[in-house]
Amino acid sequence: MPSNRPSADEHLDMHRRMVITRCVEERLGVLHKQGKTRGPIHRCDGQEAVGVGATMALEARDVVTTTHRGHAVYIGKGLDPRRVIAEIFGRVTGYGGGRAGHMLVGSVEHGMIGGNAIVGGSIPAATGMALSFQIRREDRVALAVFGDGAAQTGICHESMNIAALWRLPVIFLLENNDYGLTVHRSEQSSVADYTVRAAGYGMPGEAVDGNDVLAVYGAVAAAAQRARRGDGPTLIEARTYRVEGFSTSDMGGYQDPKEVALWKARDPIVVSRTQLAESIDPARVERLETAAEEETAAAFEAALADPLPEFEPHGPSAPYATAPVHADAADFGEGR
Amino acid sequence: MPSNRPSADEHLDMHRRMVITRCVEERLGVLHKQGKTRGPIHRCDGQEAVGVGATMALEARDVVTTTHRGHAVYIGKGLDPRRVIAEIFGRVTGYGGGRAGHMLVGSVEHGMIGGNAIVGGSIPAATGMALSFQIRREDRVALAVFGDGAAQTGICHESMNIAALWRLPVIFLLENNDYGLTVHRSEQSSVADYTVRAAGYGMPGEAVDGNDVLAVYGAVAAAAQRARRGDGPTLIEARTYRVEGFSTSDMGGYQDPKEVALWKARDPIVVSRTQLAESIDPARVERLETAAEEETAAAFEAALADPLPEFEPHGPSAPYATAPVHADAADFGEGR
Amino acid sequence: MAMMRYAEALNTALREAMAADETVFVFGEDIATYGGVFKVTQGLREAFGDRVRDTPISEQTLAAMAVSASMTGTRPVLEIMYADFMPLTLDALVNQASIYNYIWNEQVTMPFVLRTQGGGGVGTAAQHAKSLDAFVAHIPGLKVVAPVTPADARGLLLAAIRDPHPVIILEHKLLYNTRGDVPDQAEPVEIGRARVVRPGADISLFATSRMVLEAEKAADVLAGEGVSAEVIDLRSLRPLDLDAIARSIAKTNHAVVVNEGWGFCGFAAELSATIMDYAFDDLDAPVQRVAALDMPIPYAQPLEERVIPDVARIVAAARRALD
Amino acid sequence: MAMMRYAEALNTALREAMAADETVFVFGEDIATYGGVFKVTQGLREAFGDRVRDTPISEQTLAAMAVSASMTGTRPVLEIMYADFMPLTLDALVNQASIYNYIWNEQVTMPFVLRTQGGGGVGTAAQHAKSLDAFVAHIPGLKVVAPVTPADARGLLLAAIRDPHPVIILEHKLLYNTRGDVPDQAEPVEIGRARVVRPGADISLFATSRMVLEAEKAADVLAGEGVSAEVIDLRSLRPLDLDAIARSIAKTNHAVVVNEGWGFCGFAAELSATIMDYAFDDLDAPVQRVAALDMPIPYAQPLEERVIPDVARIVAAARRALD
Ligand SMILES: Cc1ncc(C[n+]2csc(CCOP(=O)(O)OP(=O)(O)O)c2C)c(N)n1
Ligand SMILES: Cc1ncc(C[n+]2csc(CCOP(=O)(O)OP(=O)(O)O)c2C)c(N)n1
Ligand SMILES: [Mg+2]
Ligand SMILES: [Mg+2]
Repeated sequence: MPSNRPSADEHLDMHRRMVITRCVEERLGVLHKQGKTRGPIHRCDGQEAVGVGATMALEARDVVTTTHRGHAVYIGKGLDPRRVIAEIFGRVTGYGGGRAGHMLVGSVEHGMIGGNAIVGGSIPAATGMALSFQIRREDRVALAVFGDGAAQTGICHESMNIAALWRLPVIFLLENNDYGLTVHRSEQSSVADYTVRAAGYGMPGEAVDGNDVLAVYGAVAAAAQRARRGDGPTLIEARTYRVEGFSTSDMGGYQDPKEVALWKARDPIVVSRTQLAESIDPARVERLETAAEEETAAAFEAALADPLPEFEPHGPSAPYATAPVHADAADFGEGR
Repeated sequence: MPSNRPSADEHLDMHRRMVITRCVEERLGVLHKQGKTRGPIHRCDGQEAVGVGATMALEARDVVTTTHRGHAVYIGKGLDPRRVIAEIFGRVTGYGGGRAGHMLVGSVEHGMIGGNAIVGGSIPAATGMALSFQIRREDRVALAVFGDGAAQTGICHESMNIAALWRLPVIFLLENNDYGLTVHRSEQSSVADYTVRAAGYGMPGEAVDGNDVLAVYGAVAAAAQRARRGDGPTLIEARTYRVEGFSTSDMGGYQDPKEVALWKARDPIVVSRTQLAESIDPARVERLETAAEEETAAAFEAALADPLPEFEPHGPSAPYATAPVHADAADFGEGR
Repeated sequence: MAMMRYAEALNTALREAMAADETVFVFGEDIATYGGVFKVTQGLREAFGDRVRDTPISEQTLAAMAVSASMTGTRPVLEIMYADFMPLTLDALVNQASIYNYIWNEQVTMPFVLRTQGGGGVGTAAQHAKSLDAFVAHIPGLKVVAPVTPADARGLLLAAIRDPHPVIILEHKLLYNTRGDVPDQAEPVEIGRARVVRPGADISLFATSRMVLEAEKAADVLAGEGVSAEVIDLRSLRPLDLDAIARSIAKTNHAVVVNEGWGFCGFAAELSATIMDYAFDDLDAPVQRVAALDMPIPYAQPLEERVIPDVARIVAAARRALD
Repeated sequence: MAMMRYAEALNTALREAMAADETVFVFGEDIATYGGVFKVTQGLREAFGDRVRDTPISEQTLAAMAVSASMTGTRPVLEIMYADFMPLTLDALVNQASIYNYIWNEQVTMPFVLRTQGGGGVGTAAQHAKSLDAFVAHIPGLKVVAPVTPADARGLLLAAIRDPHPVIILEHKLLYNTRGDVPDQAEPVEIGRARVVRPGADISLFATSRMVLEAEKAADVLAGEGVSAEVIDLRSLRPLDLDAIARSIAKTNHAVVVNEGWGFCGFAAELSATIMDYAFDDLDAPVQRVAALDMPIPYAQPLEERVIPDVARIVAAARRALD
C-alpha cells in the first residue's frame, strides 16, 4: 500500500516523467508549427503534476481513464513514450496502431483505459470499472481524470451519485485548469469551488495544489486507501492552469498574460525541482532531466521513423461487419 | 405580486383544487379496477398539496412543467377538470384531443407546458422557458416540478448549473415522495437531504412540509419573488410520501404499512382543513368540498360521454410528413 | 421441452448465465427488489445477491458503465426500461462501445448486453411506445437481436451474454406474456441467423419482433386469397442473415419488409435497400416497406392502432407487390 | 453577388436573422467570446449582447432548452460543436421536439434551429469525425438540411430560422473555408428542394453535404469515359425532394446514392429504398449505395481515407450500376 508521501526515488521518477511529458509537449508544439502533426493536439505543459502525481500514486493493477489532454497521464501510468508518440503520429507502432490518435490512447496492460475525447466520458468509464472491481471483489481502484468543463456534464453528477451510493472504489480527480475550451470556468460553472459539490453526494472533497506533484500524489494515495478500505469515492480538485491555448487549433489569447506569468512562475517542474533540492544533489536531478530529454528525443526519432499503418481487413476478434453491409464495401474485408 | 401567505379565499381555492384532484385520483383507481382506463395511471393522492400549492403561488402568465404524476399540477394551474379527465380517457375533448394521454397534458394558454414522462425532462424544459423569458425581458417565472428519482438524472445537474450561472427565473420544486418507481430513495440517492445540493450551484435550498399546502405556497411564492427580482433559481424540496403504488400497473406493497399510516394521518386535505378551521366556518368548507366532489363527478360523466378521436390527416401547422415517406403510408394524409 | 412465458424464458436465461459465470451481473432500474417492471428479473436478487442491482435513474451513465465494466473482467447485463430511453444510451454506444475494439487494435472486447423493450399497442403514448431499432442497428460494432418466441428469447439472451461483443436485445412489451416451447437444455441461438416461420412460394414477408406475429396473420389472410407467403423472422437486425434473405427472394421474387419503427431511415429502409443490393435481379416488383407512420405514437386507441403497422397493412403491401 | 466563405455565409445569415427578429438568440459552447471553433458566430456577441451566449458543456440540457424556449416565444439557434455529440441531444429531439405539435393538437410550434458539423478527413478520429445524419433524419417532426455551397448555407439557415418547426443543419468541417457566390439580398432557400448541380443523361448521382463535391469529381471522371452523370445535391435530407429524385431517374434509369455516414440503416439506405418505392420501374440496375465503411473512423490518414467515401468509390459504384 503506498504511503501518502512518495519515497525519494519515487519522487525522482515522477520528476522524470514530468520532464518527459514536457519534452513531448514542447516538441509537439514545434512539429505542429511545421505542419507535421495531424488533427488537433491538446498540450498539458504546465499541468504535468496532475497526471503524473495521480497515476504514480496508484498500483500497477489499478486503472485510469482520462481526457483529450492525457499525455501526462499516459506517461505517468508507465506507457512507453515512443509508442505514445507513435500513436500521436498515427504510426503502426502506436498503442492503437495509429487507429486511435493522441486523444484516445489505450493500453490495457498498463491499466490506461483510456483517453476519452467526449467531455465527461472518463467519469462514468472509471465508475463502471470500479463497479466491476467491486463485483469481482478485486483489490483495485479506478481513477477518473477530468476537467473543470467536464464537471458540468450530466454524467459527472450521475456517476458521482452512483459511486457514492454503492461506495465504489473510484477517485474523481478534477483537473481544474480554469478553462473549458476557450471559456473561463466562471462562465461555465455556477460555483468557483468544485469541492462543495462533494457534499451533495456525501463524499469527501478536497482541493490540492495541482502544480505540486507531491500534493497531488498525497491526495490520490489517501483517496486510493479509502477506496481500498471500502469507504467509497473521493473528489479531488487539483488547481492548476492552462498556460497554452486549448489545442494546436487555437492560439490561446483569452488568458490574462499576468495570470499566465504567475502560473509559469509556479511551473510544476520548477516546484518539483525545488522540493527535490532539499534532499537530493541538484546535479543528480540535472543528469536525470538531461537523460529524460534525450530519451524523449530518441523516442521521437524512432517513432517518426516508424511506418504508417496499412488498411487491413478486420482481425479475428473484431465485431465489425465482415460481410460488407452493402455492395460498395465489397472490396473491404473478406467479402461475402 | 403574491404575498407568501395566501388570502383566505386563495386558501379555500387551493383546498377546493386539492379535493378535486383527490376525487379524480380515487375515481381513476375505481375505473382502473373496472378495466376502464388505458395505459398506466400515476396517482398523486396524498401529494396534492405540492402541485396545487406550488402552481397557485404563480401568476397566470407563469409556466409550469411537471412529471408523469401531474394531475395536481394540472388542476392547480387552472385547467378544466373535465378536459383533463377527457385527455386521461383519450377523448377528443381532451387538451390534446386524446393524442397525449394522462402523462403528457399540455395547455399552453394556462402555462401548463406540460406533463413530461421522461424522468427529469421537466427540469431542462422549465429552464429553457426561463431562458426565453430572460431573453425577452418578460416578467415571467418557470416552475419545474420533478421527483426524487429525477434528482439523480444528469439533466437535473446540468439545468441547475445553467440556471444558477445565468440567474434564470426558474424554480426547482423537488417533490420527494420517498420513492422512485418501486425503489426507496435511500437506494437511489447518495444523500438523504436533497437541499444540500443547492450549495453546489450557489443557490438557496429549502425543505418544506409537502403535505402542508400553505408551506408549499409560501416557499414557491418567495422563490418566485427572488426569480422576478433577477436573483435566479431556488431549490425547494417538498417532503411528502407516495401512499399508493407507483401507478395502476403496480400494487405498491414495498412501502412500510406503518409509514403509510403515519403519512395518511397527515393527509394534505386533512391538514388544510384543520388550518382553514382557524378562520373559516367548517360548514362552509364542507359545502365547498361537496361542491368540488359534485363538480368532479359531473366532469367524469361529461368526459366519459365524449367521443374518442378519429384518425385524421395532419393539420396545417403540423411538421410531420404530408407526403408519405413510403408507399405503405400512401393511404395516410393527403398523399403525394 | 417446457411451455414458458417469454418473460420467464428471459429470466431462465439470466439465471443460467449467472449460475454458470460469476462475472455476469445484472443492473437497471427497479430490477432487483421489485424484479423489473416486466418481471424479467424476478427472484434474481435473492439468488445472486449484489450481482443484481437496482440503480438510480441515470441511463446515460449506466450504459457507459456497462461498456467500461465489460472491459475489466465482467459481463454486465443492463436493463433499460423502455426503448424510448435508448437515446440516453447512444453516446455510450456510438462514441464508446462502437470504437474501442478497433481503435485499440483489438486489445479489448466488450461483452456486455443491453436489454430493452419497445413497441406500442397499450396506450403508453408518445414517450413510452416507440421502436427505435434503427438507432442501435446503425452502429458498427454492436449486434442487435429481437427475439419473438420464448425459445429465441432464452437462446438469444444466452448467446448475447456469452458473446465477446456488445449485444442489444430488443424485447417487446406485448410479447412478455406470450407462451411457447423452450428446450430443456440451455442452448444459445446463433446470432445472425434468421428463422423461416413458415415457408411459402409467392412472396416473402420479412419481419422483426412482434411484427412477425402480424406477418403470420397476414400470411393466413393471403393464403385465403391463394397466395403462398413465406414468413421470415429475421431475429438478428445486425448482422443480417443475407443468405436467408437472398434465398427466400430467389424463390418468391416478391418481398414485404415489416418493422414497427418509423420507416424513414428506419430498419425497414435498410432491409429494402439490402434486398436491392443483393437480390435486385430476382425482384419482380419493388420491395414494400411497412412501418410506423411518420409521426408520434398517439395515446387514444383509435389513433395508436392506425400508426402502428398491422396485419391489414401487411396484406395490402403484399397485394401491391403482387399486383 | 459576393464571394464568401461558407462560414461567413452562415455568419451573415445569423446576423440578418438576429437583426430582423429580436426573438432570435444563439447559444452554444465557445460561440460568444471566441466566436465558435469554426468561427461561424464571430462578432455576434459584440453586435447582439446577451442574445449570444457561451454555455457550459451540457449538450443534453441545451438541446432540451432549445425545444422548450422555442415554445415560449423565442427562436433559439443552438450550436452543437460536433455531430458526434448529437446522441446527447436525441432525447430532446425524439422524445420532446418530435411530439408536442401533434400530441398537443397543434397548440405549439417549435421554431428552433440546431446547427452542427460532421464528417472526416482531417484526423479528428473516432469521436470527432462521424456523420450521424441518420439519427436525426429518422425523427418525424424535424427537418434536416445539409448545405454544400455558401449560398445554400446562408439561404437554408435563414429559412431554418424562419421555419415554425425544428430544423437541424448539418454542416461539414471541410466546407467552412470553401468559397462561392452569395446573393446580395437575404433570400431564404426553400427547405425540401434538391438542386441539380449538373445535368446528365446516363446515371444519377445523389449526394449530400461534402459528398456532392466528390460526386462532381466522379462525374468528371465518368465524362472522360463517355458517361453523362447527373449530379444532384439533395440539400434537404428530411423532407426529401421526391419529385426531383423521380424525375432524374426517369431520365437516367441508374442511380448512385452517396452519404458520408454509415450505410447500414443510414441515410443512403433510405435513399435507396425511396428510389425503389417511387421509381422501381424506371430502374435498369440496383441503386448503388456509397457510404462510410462499417467501422469507427480511424485516426491515421491511410486508414481514414479508406473508410470515408470518395470519388474513386463513387466512380466504381457508377460503373457497377452501368455494367
Ligand atoms: C460532449 C462534448 N462536448 C464538447 C466537446 C468539445 N470540447 C472538447 S474539450 C472541451 C473543453 C473541455 O474543458 P475541460 O473539461 O475543462 O478540459 P480541458 O480542455 O481544460 O483540459 C470541449 C468543449 C467534446 N469533446 N465533448
Ligand atoms: C428517463 C427515464 N427513465 C426511466 C423511466 C421510468 N420511470 C417512470 S417514473 C420512474 C420513477 C420516477 O421517480 P420520481 O422521479 O421520484 O417520481 P415519482 O414517480 O415518485 O413521482 C421511472 C424510473 C422514465 N419514464 N424515464
Ligand atoms: Mg479545463
Ligand atoms: Mg418519487
